[in-house]
Amino acid sequence: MDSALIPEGAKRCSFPKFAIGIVIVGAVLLWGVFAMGLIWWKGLNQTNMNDYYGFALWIWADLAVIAVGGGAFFTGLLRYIFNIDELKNIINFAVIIGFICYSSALLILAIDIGQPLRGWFIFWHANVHSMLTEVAFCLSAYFAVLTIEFIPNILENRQANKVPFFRHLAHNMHGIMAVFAATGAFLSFFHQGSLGGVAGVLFGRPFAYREGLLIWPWTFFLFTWSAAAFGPCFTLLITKITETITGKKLVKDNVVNLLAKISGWMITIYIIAKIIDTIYWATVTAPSLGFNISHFYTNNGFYGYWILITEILVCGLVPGIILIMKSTRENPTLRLIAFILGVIGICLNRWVMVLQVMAVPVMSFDTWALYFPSWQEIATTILPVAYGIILISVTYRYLPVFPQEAELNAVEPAAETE
Amino acid sequence: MKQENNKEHKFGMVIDLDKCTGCGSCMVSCMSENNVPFKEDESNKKDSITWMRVYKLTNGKSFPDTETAYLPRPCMHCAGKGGHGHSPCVSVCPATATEYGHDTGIVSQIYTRCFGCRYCMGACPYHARYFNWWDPKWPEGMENYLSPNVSPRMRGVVEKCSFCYHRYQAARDKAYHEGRNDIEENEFQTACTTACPAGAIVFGDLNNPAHKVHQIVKPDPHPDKWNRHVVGKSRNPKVFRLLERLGTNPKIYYLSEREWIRRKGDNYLDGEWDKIKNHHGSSSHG
Amino acid sequence: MKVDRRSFLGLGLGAVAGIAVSPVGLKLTDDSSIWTQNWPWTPVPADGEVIYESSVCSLCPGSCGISVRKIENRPVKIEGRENYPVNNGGACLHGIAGLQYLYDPARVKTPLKKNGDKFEEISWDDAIALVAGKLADLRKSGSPEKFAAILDKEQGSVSGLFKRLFKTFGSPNFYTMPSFESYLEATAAAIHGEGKTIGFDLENADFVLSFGAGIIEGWGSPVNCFQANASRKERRAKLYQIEPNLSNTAANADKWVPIKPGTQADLALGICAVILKNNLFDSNATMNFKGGFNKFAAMLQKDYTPSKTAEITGVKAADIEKIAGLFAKAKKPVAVFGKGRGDGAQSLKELAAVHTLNCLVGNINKKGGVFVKSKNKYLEFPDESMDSIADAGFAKPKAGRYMNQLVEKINSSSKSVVEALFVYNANPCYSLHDTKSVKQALGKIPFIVSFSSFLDETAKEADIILPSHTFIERIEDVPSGAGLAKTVVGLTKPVASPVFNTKNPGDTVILIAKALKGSIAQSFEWESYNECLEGVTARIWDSLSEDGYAVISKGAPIEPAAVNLSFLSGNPPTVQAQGDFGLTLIPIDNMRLINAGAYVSPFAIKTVSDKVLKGKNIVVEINPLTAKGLKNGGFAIITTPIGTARVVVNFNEGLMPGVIGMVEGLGHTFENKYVSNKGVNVNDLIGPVIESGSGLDAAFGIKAKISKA
Amino acid sequence: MSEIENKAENGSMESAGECTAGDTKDDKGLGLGVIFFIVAFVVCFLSGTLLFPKLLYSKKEQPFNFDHALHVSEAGDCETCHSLRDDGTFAGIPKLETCLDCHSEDVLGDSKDEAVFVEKYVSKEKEVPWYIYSRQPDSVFFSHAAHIDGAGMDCVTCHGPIGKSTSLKPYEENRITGYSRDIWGKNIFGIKKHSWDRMKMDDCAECHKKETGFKGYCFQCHK
Repeated sequence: MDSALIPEGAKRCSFPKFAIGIVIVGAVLLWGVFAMGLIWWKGLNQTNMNDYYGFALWIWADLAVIAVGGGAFFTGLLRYIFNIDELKNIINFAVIIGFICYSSALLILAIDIGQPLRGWFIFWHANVHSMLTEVAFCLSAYFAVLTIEFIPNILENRQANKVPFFRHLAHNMHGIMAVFAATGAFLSFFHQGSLGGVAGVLFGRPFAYREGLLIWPWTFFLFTWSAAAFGPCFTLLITKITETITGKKLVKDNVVNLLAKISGWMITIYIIAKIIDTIYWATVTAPSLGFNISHFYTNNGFYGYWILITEILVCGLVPGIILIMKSTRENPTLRLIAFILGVIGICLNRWVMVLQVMAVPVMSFDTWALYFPSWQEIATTILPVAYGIILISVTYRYLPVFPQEAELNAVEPAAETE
Repeated sequence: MKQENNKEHKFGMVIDLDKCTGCGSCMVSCMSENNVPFKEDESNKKDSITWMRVYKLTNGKSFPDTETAYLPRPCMHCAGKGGHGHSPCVSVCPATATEYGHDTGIVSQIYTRCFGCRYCMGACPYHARYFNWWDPKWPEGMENYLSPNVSPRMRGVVEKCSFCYHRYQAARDKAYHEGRNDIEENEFQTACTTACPAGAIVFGDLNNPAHKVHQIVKPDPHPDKWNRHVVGKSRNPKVFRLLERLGTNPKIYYLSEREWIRRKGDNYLDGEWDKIKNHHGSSSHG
Repeated sequence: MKVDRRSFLGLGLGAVAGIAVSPVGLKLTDDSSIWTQNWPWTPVPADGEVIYESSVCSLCPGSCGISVRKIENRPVKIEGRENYPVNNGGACLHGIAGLQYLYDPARVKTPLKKNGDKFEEISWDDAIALVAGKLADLRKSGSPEKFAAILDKEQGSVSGLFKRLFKTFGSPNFYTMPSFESYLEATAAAIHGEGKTIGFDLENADFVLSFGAGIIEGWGSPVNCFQANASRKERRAKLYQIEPNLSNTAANADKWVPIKPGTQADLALGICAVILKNNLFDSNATMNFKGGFNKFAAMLQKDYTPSKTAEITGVKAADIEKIAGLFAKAKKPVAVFGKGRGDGAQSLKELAAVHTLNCLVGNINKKGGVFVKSKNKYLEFPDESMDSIADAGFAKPKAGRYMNQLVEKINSSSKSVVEALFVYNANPCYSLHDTKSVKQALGKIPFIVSFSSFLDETAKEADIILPSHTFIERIEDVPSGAGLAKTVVGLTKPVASPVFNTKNPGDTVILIAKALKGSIAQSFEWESYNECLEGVTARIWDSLSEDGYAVISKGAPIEPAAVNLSFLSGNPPTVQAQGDFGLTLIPIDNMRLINAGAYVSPFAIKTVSDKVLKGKNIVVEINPLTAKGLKNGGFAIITTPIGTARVVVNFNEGLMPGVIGMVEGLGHTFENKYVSNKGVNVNDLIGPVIESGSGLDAAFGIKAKISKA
Repeated sequence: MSEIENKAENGSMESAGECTAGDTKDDKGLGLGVIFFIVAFVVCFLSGTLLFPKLLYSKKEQPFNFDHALHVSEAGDCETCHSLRDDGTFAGIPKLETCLDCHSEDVLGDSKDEAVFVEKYVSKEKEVPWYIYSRQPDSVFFSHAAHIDGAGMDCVTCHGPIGKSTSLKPYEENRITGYSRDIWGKNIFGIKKHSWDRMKMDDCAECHKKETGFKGYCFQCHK
């Protein structure tokens, strides 16, 4: 039915099967869209946020998708600037995932603000001291870069590619992709960092506050580094999931292992820095403000030391080590576990840096504030997931996303291919 | 054409917690003065807009040694680290919807500029900032009591105590009209100050030694020697600020004879309080 | 030339580029954001000239001077009036929120007549004619005494008009709700003789011994008390607070003396005993005591030794002796009574026992002590004209001495006791103990007329509602009282024109009287209430109309006050709580709530802590030691001999073990989503206990049990 | 993918030119495309510039005409009618009471506008519901006292030579925002020639910057 659009030499499931899948996920998407409409129409009273939780699930989702979307800029950096050529086999997919993550982040932001029609004030009336301003500028600019990086891949669609103009455009864009990759890496450095800065500059919130370098708190660098470190984990995890669902090998193990190895080293270095940061914060910064570390992890029904241990050791150190060591890295199961742990770890870190910050009482007579999102918040947070699944399905089906696909799946003569 | 009416003020407040009765007059006076809306259920204090909120403190001891006190909490109008105007909230607002007025020391909030990102709320450790989760609605006819001096807020923006800035505007209008260069102490008083039946709130210019608030607080012009971020610390040993150690430099001071209350003002590690309680007032000369 | 894809592309691109270069995008982006800044459904208050008008608040007996800020003719803010002799610029939250009453859409907007279960609107003329017709019939039937009235107070010209109506009609059945002023008068009557009242000179006292008086809980004239209390710090005056719970007053006091509920009278007598035993009393003062001083002293030495008192009250004997010493040796000591706000149930034994302390240390009519004053008589009504029916009816005995006895009489009698009832400024169906029996009694009255501005619990029981102006809309004289040392009469002024079709209650009474014709109408020959007010306050009218108030007395009265201890010397029994459950439920007064007269405003209820009201649930306080099996913040069921209620429990170390504290002023049941149907009315759970000798309802609480819900 | 990369080897710079040049059949199409482009551009640009304002603003006539020039010549200045109150607040458009200082039920002049005024408002004691060209939104606090008394400014600087006008122009209200058109300015691009052509916040800030060296704090002019 849609065979004319499917990349040459690639085997795809039948269109009805594809359509059914899309409809199911589309229903979830519509549920999210409905919740989104409700929120825009009735306002943020549809959420369970309150004056203690001005930042909640959505900001976490934002930070998390941007962190895991960090695979795009980092892979791009490695591919185009450091010229690690093997990575061309996964760069397309990394860009798509990045595109999904960043467009989702922008969408969530548009839902999250109380006055969406005034959202542009952040650009027009920008306060240069605010980390959020930095985030907004870099995020938007980088999203534009991602779009540009995504375009050539779209133009490689079999039908689009028949148009000479598109063919040449795609070609030329490939030629200058290094420039965009460099721009993307530069922008990402700042917005990933400034997202870390969002929490780190809060000197009224000793749980979040960090000292730092010039105007940038240490969380600035930790966030950038962690996005670069864990982003590839997410890219590889999604690749693995795609492979499982399609039942095909799409990227060669040497590529996966290479990226995993880089990721492993990045994670390990990050986690060492994170441990140093945590120790310094717990023993110097927080006590200087009158807080024992126990203040942040006791006397409440949820946030205990377990979260610190889970984030740093179980979901940080462990995947780092697995991915560094050749034997464990090359074991597909352990490698997958490391990816999963890594993604959980980075999401947990973002959770802690948003929600736990809000939960901890600062005034001595204040109390812990716990929060559970409303269904509208959950639906709008799942919305990007559904959107991501649909976009990946469509791009995978119609675009030559994985250059090694044909090679890895030597096609038996089939009716579909001429 | 240029007018020299901009002598730098630093408006602030000292609240005597020994006099405060927790009666709530300040809260209602504030709500009534500033067109603060109300809704059917206001018992969830985490979404109840109270620019002035009165906290109940307890010394944590058991019967019959337990003691309680009340602590009114308006916006602290923080001057930020070193008193340079980078309040926790002001420095994070992405759209310059809140600003530190160096002429008054008042932290403004411009509702029409705010687009509701709520970053400032996360930045404020005092929970002095409130979000309009709902459209403000008054029962039919009740909008008749709204004051034209304070603009009612729309859904989706943050609001907070403004130190009744409109009263300053009105006082200045009058001064201009009468050809005066500046306003008198009693011409600009906040709604909570004038309402307090116990006279527990004293408001005025911390920069003006003739003002009562200055005389009670005796702010130290030098940075604190233990923490260079802290400026304007009180030289009165019975006076403290909330979370002074964070370097937010609030302009709300509290006064109490009771040590346990003063200790509640900040966080201390074990043993710290006993070391500093007697040197609580700034050690600087003066 | 053929129109192809590229032509359309050109068309599209051209259109996009054209629009992009035109101002449309920029302007619409800007305008759409400006639209959000000026949403048509967000009100824009009209601007105009600012005018201040002074008046007096009459929401509570405090009688504070207020200054109302108006924009043109529209009141926008109520503040305390500077230099007003009662409150000097201060104001309480209820007064400040006064405009919420004025504009409340839940007000009674026009006269109403009950038809079945529903109210119908009727005209003022019809309503007055209907009321007058019913009353005329009752009078014709020969039992004018079956016409009763319940008001909030006796003082003031509006009450005067009601009283005058009842007298000329021929009914002695004029009742007022229990109020602090009524207790002051009862106390003065018991010790000093009839016709007197009491004021406490708190702002000059240097040692205040308070037997549960909520000095900063709304007791007396609240703002005046706040100021007197705050000035303690500069004056170095001391406050000792004796009560079972750590109220705000206790927390603010120099010392909190926890005491078993309902034993304040015993402690006061115990302290008297120590003072007498140790010869700490003022012998000049006691010389003229009547009613058996020696008998009284002997009784005390027998029944109220420190150890016996300690056993009864739970206060240590050593503390009793120490307090007695501090009190007696202070330069200007004063002992104050009236638990909570002083307007709830009180025992005369307790009031008299505490006041005896004042008499013993000789602070009567001295600066910083207690002022025993003549009842405020600034009003001069012309003589009534009484016909024979009036004379005969008015001479008949009252159905009961106090409200609670009237209720009991109606409920217990098989014959009709009251045929017609007027209710003004009172809400007995909410604020009397055992509201169920009050409603039952009202249910037996065939014709009830309410003068309420709001459809409160009692107004809902009425057959006719003749709605009154709120205090913002009407003129009225407002005498101070409620234990204030000085006596001030203030003038409430119509600051705003009436929002709804309501009347000044004074005018309504005059209209009814005129419609009743004959000698009654002859007694009401004023054109309007305004004219009446000016006439009856002629002596002080100039001052009232010019300054807005008249100071009748200030400073200590010169005339000496006789002291008679006969009420106490026989040691009347102390009132016990009803029932035999293990715990005692006591009402707690909270400044942010209102328990009598008006109901709380939306602003005021917004200030109420979530440790008092959570959602629709009332939160009760209990010491964790007593709260076995309960969860802090969890639900529980309270059972008393007269009712049960589902509550949320809050562990509070500030409550004596064995005691449950429940706030007064919640649990209204009328239509107003902002303030009603929240929590439980504590009066649904506590029944009246009549004190022998005084006839007062003296239930300080009730025995109760509490279990997990 | 590989196909493209192969081509890249052959030099990519020419390929685009080659493509269009070789495709002669499309030349005319392109020409037509250009014409379509230009036409669409012009139509859209013009309607965005000329038609759009007509749709955006609604026109409202004042209750009756008012001759400022005449009144200024009678009263002498602006302040007689547009005065500051004793508390320094600005009274704005005068109330009927102020008009009645001079006017009465007897018509003074011979204009039919005054007849309307007397008949519809004076005799009925009704305020005239003027539309106010310079009305700022509720969020604005503008201190006339600071500008007139404090800085000694004249009315013309912000309000223009309205005192010389003999008739009132129609009031144009922005259908979206409810603002008067005079706030954004008559020019739809927001271009102004005189200081009184526009009354947006930026115009306030511009003058403040020029006169005081600082654009001002938010709270100076917001409430």
